[in-house]
Amino acid sequence: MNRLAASLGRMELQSPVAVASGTFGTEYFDLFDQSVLGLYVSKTITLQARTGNPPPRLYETEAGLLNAIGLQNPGLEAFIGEELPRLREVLKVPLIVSFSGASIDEFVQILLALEKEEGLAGYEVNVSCPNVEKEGIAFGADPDVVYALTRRLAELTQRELIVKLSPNVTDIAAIAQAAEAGGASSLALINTLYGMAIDWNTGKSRISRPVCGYSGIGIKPVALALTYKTAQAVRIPILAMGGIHSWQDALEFFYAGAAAIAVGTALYCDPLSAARIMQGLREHMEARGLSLKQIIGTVS
Amino acid sequence: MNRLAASLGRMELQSPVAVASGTFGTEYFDLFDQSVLGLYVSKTITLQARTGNPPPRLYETEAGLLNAIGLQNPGLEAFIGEELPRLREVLKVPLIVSFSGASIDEFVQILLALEKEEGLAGYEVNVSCPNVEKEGIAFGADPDVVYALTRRLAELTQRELIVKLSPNVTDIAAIAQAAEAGGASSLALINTLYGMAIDWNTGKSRISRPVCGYSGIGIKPVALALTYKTAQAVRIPILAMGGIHSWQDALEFFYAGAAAIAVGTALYCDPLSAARIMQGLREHMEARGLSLKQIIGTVS
Amino acid sequence: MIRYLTLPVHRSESIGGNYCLLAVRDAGLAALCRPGMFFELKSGAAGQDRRLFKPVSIYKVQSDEIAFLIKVLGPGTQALQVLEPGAPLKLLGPLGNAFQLVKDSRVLLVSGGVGYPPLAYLRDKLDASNEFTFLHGGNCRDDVFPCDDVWTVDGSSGRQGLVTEGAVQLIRDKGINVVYSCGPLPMLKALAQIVGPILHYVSLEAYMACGVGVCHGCAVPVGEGYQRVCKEGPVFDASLIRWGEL
Amino acid sequence: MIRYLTLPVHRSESIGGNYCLLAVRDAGLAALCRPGMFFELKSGAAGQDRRLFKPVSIYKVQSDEIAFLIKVLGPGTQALQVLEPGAPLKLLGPLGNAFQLVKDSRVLLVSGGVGYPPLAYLRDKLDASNEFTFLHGGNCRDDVFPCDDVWTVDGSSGRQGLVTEGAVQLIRDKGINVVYSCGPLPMLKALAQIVGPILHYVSLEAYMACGVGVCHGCAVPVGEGYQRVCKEGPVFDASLIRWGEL
Ligand SMILES: Cc1cc2nc3c(=O)[nH]c(=O)nc-3n(C[C@H](O)[C@H](O)[C@H](O)COP(=O)(O)OP(=O)(O)OC[C@H]3O[C@@H](n4cnc5c(N)ncnc54)[C@H](O)[C@@H]3O)c2cc1C
Ligand SMILES: Cc1cc2nc3c(=O)[nH]c(=O)nc-3n(C[C@H](O)[C@H](O)[C@H](O)COP(=O)(O)OP(=O)(O)OC[C@H]3O[C@@H](n4cnc5c(N)ncnc54)[C@H](O)[C@@H]3O)c2cc1C
Ligand SMILES: Cc1cc2nc3c(=O)[nH]c(=O)nc-3n(C[C@H](O)[C@H](O)[C@H](O)COP(=O)(O)O)c2cc1C
Ligand SMILES: Cc1cc2nc3c(=O)[nH]c(=O)nc-3n(C[C@H](O)[C@H](O)[C@H](O)COP(=O)(O)O)c2cc1C
Ligand code: FES
Ligand code: FES
Repeated sequence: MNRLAASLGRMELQSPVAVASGTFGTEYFDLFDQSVLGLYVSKTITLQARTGNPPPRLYETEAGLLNAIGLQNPGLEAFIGEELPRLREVLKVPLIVSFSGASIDEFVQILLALEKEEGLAGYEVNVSCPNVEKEGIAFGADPDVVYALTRRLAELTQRELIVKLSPNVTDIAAIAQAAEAGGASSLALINTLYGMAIDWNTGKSRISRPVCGYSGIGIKPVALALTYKTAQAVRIPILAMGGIHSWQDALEFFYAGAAAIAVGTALYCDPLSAARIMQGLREHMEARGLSLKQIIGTVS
Repeated sequence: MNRLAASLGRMELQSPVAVASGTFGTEYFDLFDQSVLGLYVSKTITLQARTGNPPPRLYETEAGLLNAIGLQNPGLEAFIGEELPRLREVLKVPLIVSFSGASIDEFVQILLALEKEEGLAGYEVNVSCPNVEKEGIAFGADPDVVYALTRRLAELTQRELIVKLSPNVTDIAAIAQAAEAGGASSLALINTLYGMAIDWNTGKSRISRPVCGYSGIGIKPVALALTYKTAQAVRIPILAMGGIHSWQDALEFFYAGAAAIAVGTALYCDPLSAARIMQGLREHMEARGLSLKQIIGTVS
Repeated sequence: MIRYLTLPVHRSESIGGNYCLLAVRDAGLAALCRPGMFFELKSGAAGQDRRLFKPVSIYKVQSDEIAFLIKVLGPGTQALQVLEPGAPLKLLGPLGNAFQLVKDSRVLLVSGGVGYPPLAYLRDKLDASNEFTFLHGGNCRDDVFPCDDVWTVDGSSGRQGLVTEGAVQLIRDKGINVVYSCGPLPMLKALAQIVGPILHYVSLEAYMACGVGVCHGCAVPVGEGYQRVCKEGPVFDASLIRWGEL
Repeated sequence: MIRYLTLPVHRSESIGGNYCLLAVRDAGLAALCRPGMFFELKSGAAGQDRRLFKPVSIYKVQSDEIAFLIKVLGPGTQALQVLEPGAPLKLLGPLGNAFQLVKDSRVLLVSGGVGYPPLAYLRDKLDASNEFTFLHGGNCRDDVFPCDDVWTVDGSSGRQGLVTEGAVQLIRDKGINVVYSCGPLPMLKALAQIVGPILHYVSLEAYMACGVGVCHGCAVPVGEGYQRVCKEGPVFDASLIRWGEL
């Protein structure tokens, strides 16, 4: 009996632990067995290649990580030509491809191209990156746009359609409902919060883009609050993330209403964190004689 | 020469260090001399007394503090009758009274009553408390409402009029601009972020209100980003706060554009933090031969 | 008068499974202590400077020595446990009200688990004109400390059962007219029922931030509205507590 | 093949003002090391588990011992500095490419400050068919380590001035045909100007998160677009670096 079986929209997962888009690569499978993951989410791709933001792109604060990668990626064509075949080859767990666009048409073009490809279980629609001008967050802040976008994409695929939401909005529940109404089969949240750090000695921004993305332990309470708010507002399942380092952290998110969780920044503090979390959850549920699904959303 | 002299709207301050509304009391003057403060901000008051939220109201996370006090306060009348005379008696630094209301009329009533009182330098209009249903954040998320409210209040007073903003919005700059257009003479930010924590062992929310307010080190990068964004968007000065524990933290906020800073949660980790920050800033500016005003907003 | 000091740990001992004893010496501070009061404590080690203080009752005051008995639960108490003699301990206090000290009474003291320290201190300071019995209960022998009558849930020390059973007997048999109590909430609730109309002072716990009455975080339902454990408490008249809301 | 291990610190020494040396022993790991490669290191102490690893070059490999020479700057390196022999050190690596090893060449090695360790390791492994000179510069005598010619800004050790002045002379006088360098950015930029068209391998630093090439955080402007210091680097052909953007 797999006490950790999870369902995310149209997918049945062997493990409720996934990886956060942009933070992971198959390089880590040298260190642990990929079967601990229920899902592999690719780095976000865009229609054209993006070189990303100038350095410095990273800074560790007292309680998390700032980044301004800027969606560096080789573009759709190179992804399909080079990266996807390699991932298909290596992966034994379902692949979700994350993508973003500067217009609804761009999103549609990418989805249509990926629909022709085998070996992927679905999509994560990134409308929430704080580190680029046109793609990403501009899309994710307006419920009407999210509805229109999701609706277009949902008509074009039978695969899992995850919409990834930004925490930097007044009412995440309204945006989640727009995605649900548009036909998203699940939601992912949260992308990074706005963050900034300055070298007090020189007055220089620590990152080339002053306002950038903030992840890691400092954002966990926020991610948990927004997971809870969203779970109260929609029926589709949530892939939750934001500062999850331990299996205890993961449990908090399940209680708040997450169907599955993803690990990002924690990997940079312990490359085995995803495996460790999976193992801890398994032992805990075993000891309690419960299945994970029994506790989802039962916070009191 | 006072290298740390600061201006906040209509006020000239001897020190750029203030205290965050709701986190401070004159009890602390047993431990340090009040002259380290440029400004004393009272706990938020409302028209009627509020008993506040049921316990538990507090929880310390890995990187900050969750609270759901719920604006417990004795109400306007008791404040004017008992608290204000005491504060007038004790305080040698300017007093700012923070208040909130459930309607524009309530805000107006409170301001009019306080206008009749001597011994206060101005007001902090709290439209950003996440821990109450009607007052607070419902007001602070809509630029039109913030404009209308500020406009009404600005017509009624010549005193300093600070509007305190919430970080839980899509576009803090737009709300800041609305307050500026309405006649606010300065801004305070940030109030607490949405946060939550769950006891993984029992599934119980750590706080009686599941979604509550998050302060402390974990919110510093967010507060800094929003200070920077706001400073880029308005001309009126900013009283910045959010996770400031050290004078180095404070310097980051000055570089980002803050005219003065406030200390909240840090007091609970070190009751002398405000004094320590003031002292550190003084020595640092002395060593560099600069005045604080020369570095405000000069982040590069 | 609240004081804020960093003092070297004078004594530091591990006790039983999960408790530790910390003591500091300061004559001025010791003179301010009363039974029922507490301190906000924090390790002075690096890495703790952005963490909260933790409220801990005064356990013993002997000449200039103030001792604390601490149950290690989470990060804050773990950081206290590892302090060796000489290491810096930060203290903010003494805080809170104190137990009302009665005279010529038949007194019952009831503590559970980590509620023991304030009652142990109170016992030492009770007027000799009183007659008193001190009951203490815990889950197992690890939670047991010196008193008149010990109860453990698992029977590993003293009598098996809940300490409240002992209280029922004593109240019935001894004509108790003052009760002092401190311990876990379920025990205090049960005890308040049992004690009924008898004068009953209870020391409550609450999660704290400031410890000095400014944040309103440690509110408990007392009388109308809420009162602060750190300021109006930690000792309350049990009859004023709205137990149903706790 | 990247490995992730927790090993006890074998040696731990304070060096000069602000450096420390840490060494671990593991024959398998040592066999994978090449000059120019680095490890992501982290203290295994409690309280560090939610902090990033820090990239540190391999300084010396002698039989099964791998040594690191670390300048203490901020929280990550402070946590490494306090590790005593026997304490746990977490290592992820070896990471990055390695220096191209030349033969029969007139080689110049130039390091500045904390750029010394990878060049010291490279020197030990340079083929005997090469003729080489190792220049090292620092701010003051605290930054000085064994080499052929030392420069300090304050003149407190070796020759006074910038190490790049020494490089100018040697390139002019000795017909150098390969340069290896590592150090602070201003030094590297100046050196790249001076070296001009001569073959020049430079080891760059960048703030890192993953260290294994997945996060794209350590990008530097090389060729068109950006390359990752942790994967395509840390050693780059200096002629491909867009120095103006650094
Ligand atoms: C007035 C007062 C006097 C106290 N006297 C003593 C004493 O003499 N000796 C002693 O060992 N402890 C005492 N306590 C309790 C002590 O403050 C807590 O155990 C401590 O704050 C736990 O902090 P932590 O960081 O170690 O654990 P946390 O991580 O904060 O908590 C660990 C677990 O304990 C629970 N917990 C945390 N704080 C409290 C609390 N205040 N009350 C009840 N449960 C809590 C949490 O919910 C969690 O499940 C007192 C508390 C108060 C309010
Ligand atoms: C491939 C590589 C090899 C390295 N090899 C060594 C080595 O052998 N010995 C050694 O002592 N150091 C080496 N470093 C540098 C070392 O990684 C940093 O000094 C360290 O990460 C600082 O971390 P911290 O937490 O102590 O300080 P932080 O708080 O991160 O930084 C303190 C100060 O140093 C600056 N800083 C931080 N990280 C870097 C960095 N990566 N490059 C430049 N400046 C930085 C910050 O801007 C800040 O001003 C190497 C770096 C790289 C990328
Ligand atoms: C270095 C880095 C790169 C990221 N890249 C992406 C990305 O390409 N697409 C995306 O949707 N989110 C990206 N994110 C956000 C993460 O997927 C995740 O939403 C966020 O980091 C919060 O989770 P965490 O705290 O566990 O890291 C990135 C985060 C980091 C730290
Ligand atoms: C216990 C507590 C009570 C607070 N009460 C109020 C309040 O009454 N009014 C208000 O405007 N902000 C209130 N705040 C928010 C603070 O003023 C401040 O905006 C926030 O805590 C961020 O600053 P910090 O991280 O330095 O604490 C409260 C915060 C805390 C922690
Ligand atoms: S802990 Fe702040 S009022 Fe009691
Ligand atoms: S540090 Fe992540 S790619 Fe280099």
